[in-house]
Amino acid sequence: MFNLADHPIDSEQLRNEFSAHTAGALVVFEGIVRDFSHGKKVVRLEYEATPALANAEYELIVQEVARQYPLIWTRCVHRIGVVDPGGIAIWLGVATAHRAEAFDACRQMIDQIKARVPIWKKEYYDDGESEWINSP
Amino acid sequence: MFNLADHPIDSEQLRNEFSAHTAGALVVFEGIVRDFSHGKKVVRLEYEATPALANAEYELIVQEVARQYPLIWTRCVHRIGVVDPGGIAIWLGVATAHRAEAFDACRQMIDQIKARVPIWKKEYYDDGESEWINSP
Amino acid sequence: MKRTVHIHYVAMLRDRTGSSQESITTVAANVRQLYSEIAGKYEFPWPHDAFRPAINDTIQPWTSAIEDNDRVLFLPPSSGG
Amino acid sequence: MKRTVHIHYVAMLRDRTGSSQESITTVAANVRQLYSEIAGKYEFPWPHDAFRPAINDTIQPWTSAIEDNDRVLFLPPSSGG
Repeated sequence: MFNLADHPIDSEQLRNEFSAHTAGALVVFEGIVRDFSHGKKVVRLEYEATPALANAEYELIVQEVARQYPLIWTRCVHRIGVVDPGGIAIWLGVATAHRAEAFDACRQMIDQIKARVPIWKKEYYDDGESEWINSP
Repeated sequence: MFNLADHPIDSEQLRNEFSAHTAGALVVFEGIVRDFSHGKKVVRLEYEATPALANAEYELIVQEVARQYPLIWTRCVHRIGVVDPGGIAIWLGVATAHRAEAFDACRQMIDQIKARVPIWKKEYYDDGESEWINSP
Repeated sequence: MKRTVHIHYVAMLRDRTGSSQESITTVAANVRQLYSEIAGKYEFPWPHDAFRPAINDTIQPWTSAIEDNDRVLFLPPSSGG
Repeated sequence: MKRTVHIHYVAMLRDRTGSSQESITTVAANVRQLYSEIAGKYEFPWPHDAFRPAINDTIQPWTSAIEDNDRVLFLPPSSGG
């Protein structure tokens, strides 16, 4: 399950959505806003996304990854709106029976999410400038 | 930091020990007791460890991994005593600036911890039998 | 044949056009032609293939025909996470 | 020369010996010889190199000398996680 959140991500609550006695391994990735990027001090980020398209692309990714690894549970939340340095931009949890596949599947999912799910980040710097990241 | 816990592991509390604005990636691994192992239904596990030796070995592992990856934060707790299926046996968190190194470092650490840190697991099955895992 | 389409602008496209949505009447037959029309109107500095087109919340090829009342987006390269 | 050492038994060693700790007086000069003595006493089915020896909370080579009052463990293969 995937959703976009316009409020701070609650790692604890997301972790507690998980419970499966058949899973032996849970790998959680959290992407956190750094205070330094492209050689400048970041004062805040702003994330924008298209919910229906983001959801659809996430589901495609889950289906692709599930063909390679026996996923037991996955959960992802991505922030939209303003996020300050130190804030969680994305929370992704993947549970499988064994640990190697949990690491592999989680990593493949985050790589694909970053590359494909339609979400855009604008960085605001302390010199007053701002920039859309990965702008063509 | 490493410790052995004789009470249930609190993922939330451990996650909240982390806060570092220079880290962009946090990878958490949780090893969870499965209800099925070696073809039998597991009713409980029992973990035993030697605290001073376990601590020392964990610190060696951190030092080794830190030579390969720029670790910003690591934290590990391993259960001792009785753990039921679904319970967390180990919690390991690794934070770095970027995600690739967080995945790699976390994975290397859990592999080394499992191989080297002096902790022993006895599985109890529903047929009344029990077995030390990896017994020579 | 003229069609009315609803174009939603996101990220740098919204910054460039100054609006998040507009409805236009166009003779463009496919989404590639529609992009050219919009790119000319706002003097976009970006080639069409910097984006992925989406029609009615589904990512589509650039050759996809557009129908009356379609909702169209041009998706910039993702930068989530 | 005789030394008194304190041996702590863990896991299957504790199950086998029926105790978690014993102090013995031994003529064993190193930890390898001490293992042989204990293995004979309790009829261990395991070769010494199935274990890692630890002396006073430090993992040591099998050739390490033992001193009076040392605390010795034989660490079985780890199975944590």
